[in-house]
Amino acid sequence: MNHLPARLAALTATAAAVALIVSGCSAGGGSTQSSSSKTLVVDNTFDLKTSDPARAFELTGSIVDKALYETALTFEGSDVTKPVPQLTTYTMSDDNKTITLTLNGKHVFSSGNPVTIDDIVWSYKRVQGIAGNPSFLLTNLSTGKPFAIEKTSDTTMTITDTAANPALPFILPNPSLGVLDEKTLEQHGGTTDKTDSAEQYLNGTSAGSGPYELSSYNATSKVVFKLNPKYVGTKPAFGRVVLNNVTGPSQKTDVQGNQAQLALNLNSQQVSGLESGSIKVAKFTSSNLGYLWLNQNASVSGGVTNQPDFVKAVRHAIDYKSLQTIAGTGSTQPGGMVPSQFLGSLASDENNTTDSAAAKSDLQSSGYKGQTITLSYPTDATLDGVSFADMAQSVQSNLESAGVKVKLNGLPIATLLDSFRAGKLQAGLMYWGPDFPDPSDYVTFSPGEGLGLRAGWTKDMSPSVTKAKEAAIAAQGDARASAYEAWQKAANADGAFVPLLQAARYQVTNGVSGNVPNAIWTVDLATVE
Amino acid sequence: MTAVQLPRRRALRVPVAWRRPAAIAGSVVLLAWVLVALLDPLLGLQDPLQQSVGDAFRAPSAAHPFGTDALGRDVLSRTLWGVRSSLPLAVALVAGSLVVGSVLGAVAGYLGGAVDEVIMRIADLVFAFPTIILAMVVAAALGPSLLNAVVALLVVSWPNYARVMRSLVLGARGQEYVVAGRLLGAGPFTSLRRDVLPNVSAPMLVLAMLDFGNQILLLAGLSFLGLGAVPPTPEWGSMVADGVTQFSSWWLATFPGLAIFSVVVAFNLIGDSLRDALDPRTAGAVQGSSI
Amino acid sequence: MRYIAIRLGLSVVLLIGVTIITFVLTNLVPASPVTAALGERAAGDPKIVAAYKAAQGLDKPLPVQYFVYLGHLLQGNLGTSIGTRNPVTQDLAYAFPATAELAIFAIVIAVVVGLVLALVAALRRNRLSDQLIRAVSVVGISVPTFWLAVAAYFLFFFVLHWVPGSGRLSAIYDAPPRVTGFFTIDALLAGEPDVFADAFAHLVLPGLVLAVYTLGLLVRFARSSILDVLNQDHVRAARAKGLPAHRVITAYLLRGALLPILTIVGLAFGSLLSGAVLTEQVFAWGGIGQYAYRASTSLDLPSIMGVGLIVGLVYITVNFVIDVIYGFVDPRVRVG
Amino acid sequence: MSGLDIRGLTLELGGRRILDGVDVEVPAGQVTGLAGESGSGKTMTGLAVIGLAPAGAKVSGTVAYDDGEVRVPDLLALRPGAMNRLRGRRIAMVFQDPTASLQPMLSVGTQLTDHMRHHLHLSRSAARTRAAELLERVRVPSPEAALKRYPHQFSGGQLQRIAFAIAIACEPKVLIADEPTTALDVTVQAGVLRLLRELTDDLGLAVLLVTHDLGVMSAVADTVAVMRNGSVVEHGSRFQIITDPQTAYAKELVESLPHTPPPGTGEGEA
Repeated sequence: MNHLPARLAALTATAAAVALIVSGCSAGGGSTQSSSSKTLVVDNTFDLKTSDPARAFELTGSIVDKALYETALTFEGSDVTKPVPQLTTYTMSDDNKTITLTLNGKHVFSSGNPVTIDDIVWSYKRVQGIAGNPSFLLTNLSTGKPFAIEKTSDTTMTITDTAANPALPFILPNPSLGVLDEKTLEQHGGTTDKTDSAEQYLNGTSAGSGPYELSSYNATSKVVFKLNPKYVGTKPAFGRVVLNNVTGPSQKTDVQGNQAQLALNLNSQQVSGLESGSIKVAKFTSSNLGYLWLNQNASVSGGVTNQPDFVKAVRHAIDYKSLQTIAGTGSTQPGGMVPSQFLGSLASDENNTTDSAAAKSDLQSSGYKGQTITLSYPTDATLDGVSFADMAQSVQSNLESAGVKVKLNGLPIATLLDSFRAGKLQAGLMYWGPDFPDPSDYVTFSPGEGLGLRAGWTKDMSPSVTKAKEAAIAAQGDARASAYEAWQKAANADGAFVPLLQAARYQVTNGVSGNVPNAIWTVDLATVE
Repeated sequence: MTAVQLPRRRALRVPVAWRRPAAIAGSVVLLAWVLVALLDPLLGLQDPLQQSVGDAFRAPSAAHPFGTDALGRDVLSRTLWGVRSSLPLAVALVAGSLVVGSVLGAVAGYLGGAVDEVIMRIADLVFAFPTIILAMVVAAALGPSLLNAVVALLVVSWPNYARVMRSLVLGARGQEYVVAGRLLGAGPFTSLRRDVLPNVSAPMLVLAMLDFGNQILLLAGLSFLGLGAVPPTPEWGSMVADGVTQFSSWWLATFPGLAIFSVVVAFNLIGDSLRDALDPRTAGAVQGSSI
Repeated sequence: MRYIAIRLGLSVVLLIGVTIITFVLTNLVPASPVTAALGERAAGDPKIVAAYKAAQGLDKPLPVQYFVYLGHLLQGNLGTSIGTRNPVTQDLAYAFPATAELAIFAIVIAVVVGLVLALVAALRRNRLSDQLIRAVSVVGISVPTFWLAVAAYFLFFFVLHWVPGSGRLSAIYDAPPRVTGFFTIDALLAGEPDVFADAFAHLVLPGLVLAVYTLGLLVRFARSSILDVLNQDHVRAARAKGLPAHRVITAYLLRGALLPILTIVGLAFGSLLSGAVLTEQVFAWGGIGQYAYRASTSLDLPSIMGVGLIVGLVYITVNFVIDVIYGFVDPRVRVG
Repeated sequence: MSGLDIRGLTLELGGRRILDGVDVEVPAGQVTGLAGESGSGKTMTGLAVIGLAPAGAKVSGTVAYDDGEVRVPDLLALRPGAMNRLRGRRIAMVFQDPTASLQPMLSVGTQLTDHMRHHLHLSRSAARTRAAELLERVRVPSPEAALKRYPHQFSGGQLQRIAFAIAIACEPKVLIADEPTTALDVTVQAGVLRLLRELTDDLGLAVLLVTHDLGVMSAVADTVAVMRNGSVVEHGSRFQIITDPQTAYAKELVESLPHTPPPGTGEGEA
């Protein structure tokens, strides 16, 4: 072939180049800034499954439901140690078994219906009846018996547990116990038993008395809120809120470019050097607690992890400071399983200290003979942005320096949870997020209790821990704190769980304020201004 | 339709292929990686597993030419050790799919009939899935580990070999010498082994060579998704994944990514040259591979 | 007609095969999807677990579960996703157009640019431009898609700020009223140029990243099939007629090379979907790829089945369309 | 003189000299045969004349063209664009295998009209009318219907007639026919050759007939040039070459070439 096609070749090449340049150029002109000052954009990494409070029990779900629904009681700002009235005021009975709720002024649903005692009773019974994720909130955690919920007058109702339960007022602020508009929901398939079919409706239209209404909802990309005109509280500063599903790295650039005014999921690496001008970084310690478990079941433990001295060796071998370095400044090592913010938390414990000499001697006396232990961890979950893989590798390296052979076993959290819940994993890393800010949420980390059993820690083991646990549950009033401390000390001395880390969390804002970190619902969108 | 003319016992024209600059470049890169894999312990690198959390996320410097990762490990040494995960497993994977696919394809092509139908319909079924989605389900079912990722990819990669093998066998089956062999009393498998396989081995080898790059990419892709390599093993795909969440530390993803790229390019250059050296008509059959 | 009927029949068999494979595979998983879906506390409560199993039909034996699934399938019901709590059809109706928009953008870029490059390379065989284009093609098929996605995202978004971040649309915009599910097209239909510009800007980078592998693949094959045709007499005959070069190339040369190229485009579509899994993961695209990843790691059986079905359906449709185009382009097939 | 005058045509490809000073005159109204065995350079001569030598080929010498209206002292010196205006318009070519030289995916009508519309600026309908006339001229049955059909729907002989129709469509003065009957059944060869002779006489074409088949030569050629190793070793009248070859090579060739080669053995020629 000669000249002729060559010319055409040159021509087509030019055309291709032009096409590329055109597409390249148009790429630049995309993002424009919103002119509306009324819209608040919040970046969050979604774990959203539903916005139906009786079914939601994820972090994003709590943010959403907090904005849409009011609860009987609530917490003020970050302070989760003192329940305060919202829809109702409360009194506890002397035996701590019954809480009496009394309507607190006038609240109105977005439909215009007033909030009545019947709505609260119905909403609570619905949580119990449809047996969704949060239904345990209204159940006795030891016996599995649902609380008795009764309307006692047009303005009062009672919730009664079978045993003394001082945590009752701490449970009720949970956004999963948001109060729904019974009359509206009953028209859309809402019931208080398993036949309930209102979830679809709630994922399109909210039915609450909270500051916002649902404007649009997509569980994988974004949730948009608009003002609830019937809300009786202080009108929020922003008329429209967009909660956007964005990964960490993009959250950073979003805030920098003021594409988002609030970012909730940046980790320490990402926030370093970010603070400047209108960009503010609020740092606080997460109440999610990362822990290590060692299975006590003889047949799962490989004869290693159930040796008390081996457990001790592990506790001393771990370099807790390294973990904190990985997690970034602001992270802490909790003394026990109760997070540092809550009543009864331990500042530190002599059993959980880095001491390589002690680790070596404990290992020697445990009879460890070089067996490899398998350390499982979730690959697709983080402890507030800290990768479990990093933590696991750090722990592995610590243990290997102490002379323990460790094989890592990263699993998708679904697979991990399944085996963990069946008590089949020898050792591993997991975390616990608070269901309600009371130490009684944590007694599950005891022999024979739910979490204890996952680590093969059965009722007949560690009687000292069981005794301390029972004392803690039974304790009333001011005695509770020290009773829970004692329980954790016992568990640290002879237990299957090693509390490792509470990571630092960051809320990064650009030009807004009023975002108050909260351990239960992360942030109340209505207070941002 | 005329059958593809296959000269009897045609050897792969390897010397011809090796004279091409592309093949030389590819071989040099590949050889360098093989040497690195063999000599890793002697290169005076830092321990790829040695953590130093205080030195996390250090940018490239004289001490750490490729920087350090989240646990303060040396990215250079992890990248160079990473070849030990990728190369041997890719070889195992390609060899595995070559053997499984060839056997099934040969059986299907040679026996025909119901056996052919069943094997090829299963191949169709596997083809109907994008490789990585099926591999993802298999890997998730088996649990993450590099070996399971290899198994998962084996499940999805044999049909390509089976198809090509089947068409080559079909082409060769009609050749006079094969027919003559059958007439002289050679059983189906004897004839397959003696008369057919030697003639299809060259294109199959080229196919395997061209497939190497793909398989390395897929293997790394599964690791990237967290369904392959298990930490702390240095592996390129998972190293890139580490870099995804840490954009300010660009070196985390860049260097292992370049490593994958260099190996895949090397294999593709060699594979291309081999294919070009092969009879262009049979080479056509060899082209149909997909990620 | 009979041919079409047979093909359709085979497609149905193939689809059923797809459902069986996914069903068996996901049930081979050692973990059960039940606990995966339930929270920490809820999973410890046998009553909640039982209620959940009954609601999902997981209390029945496996074959029964499968036939129940098929029964629902016939009514267009793919079940409810364990992960998102939505009907799978609804999830797919959102995720599929997302991926389709991305994939179509990528394939159009890859085909147009790929054909032009292949043509230039073939016409200038063994010259510098040919060598360069072949090098580009080898690079295209050798670069790990996920790494390219990360690198491109880092460079063009994080450093240069040329493109907006991840996702399909900036937070300040609402998705345009849904007609096709393609944000760009829907925005145009709704007359929202801002939204269109934003959606398009989001599309460009992941689209180009996704196009790279397909582009490399296409250049490689198109070049060799154009070279094949170039050596055929009818191209020489056309040139002997003194036709202008563009006419020779479009009417004679490209038409002749079209069939093998079409086959490759069909193949490439499959690899595009694979690439989409990785690309979507990096760009948080919210399409089938990300959905499939979430579903397979969280053992979300109904979702995985849904993805399997839709992907199988796409595969069958693409092949069918290509067959039809074959018939359309090649008179020998059309009449025979 | 009217027709083609090829002087000292040389062609080098990849360092190999394929044509080494070819001298042939192709006068109007005559069929000039170019004979020789495979690799002797006959086909390349045809391609070089029409400007379609392979990429990278170095061509020298002169090819003078003259048809009374247009005179080109040297076709080889023309710029590509100018040459392209002559191709198909003044100089046409017919190839060996009609099933390969027609685009299988374009209708006969399209392939018969596109260059007419380009060179002669005919309208679509005018071109189609003329196309039908041309098909009638080359005796393809039911021309109107044939225009709508595709190459695979015709026999080889008919396709070659169509190829001739395409070649003469723009009333060229020179026709290069490269083994036009080799790929055809023996039974239809004679018809096609008759057509070639007829066209030569009726249209006053200067025909360069490239073939290795002396049977074909003896049927239609006026003069025959024998080629060997890239140059013409003997050029004389058909009668003289067949009955009384002067050079040893021509003699050898006449004796060795089969008069009627078996059909369908069209091996590619250089």
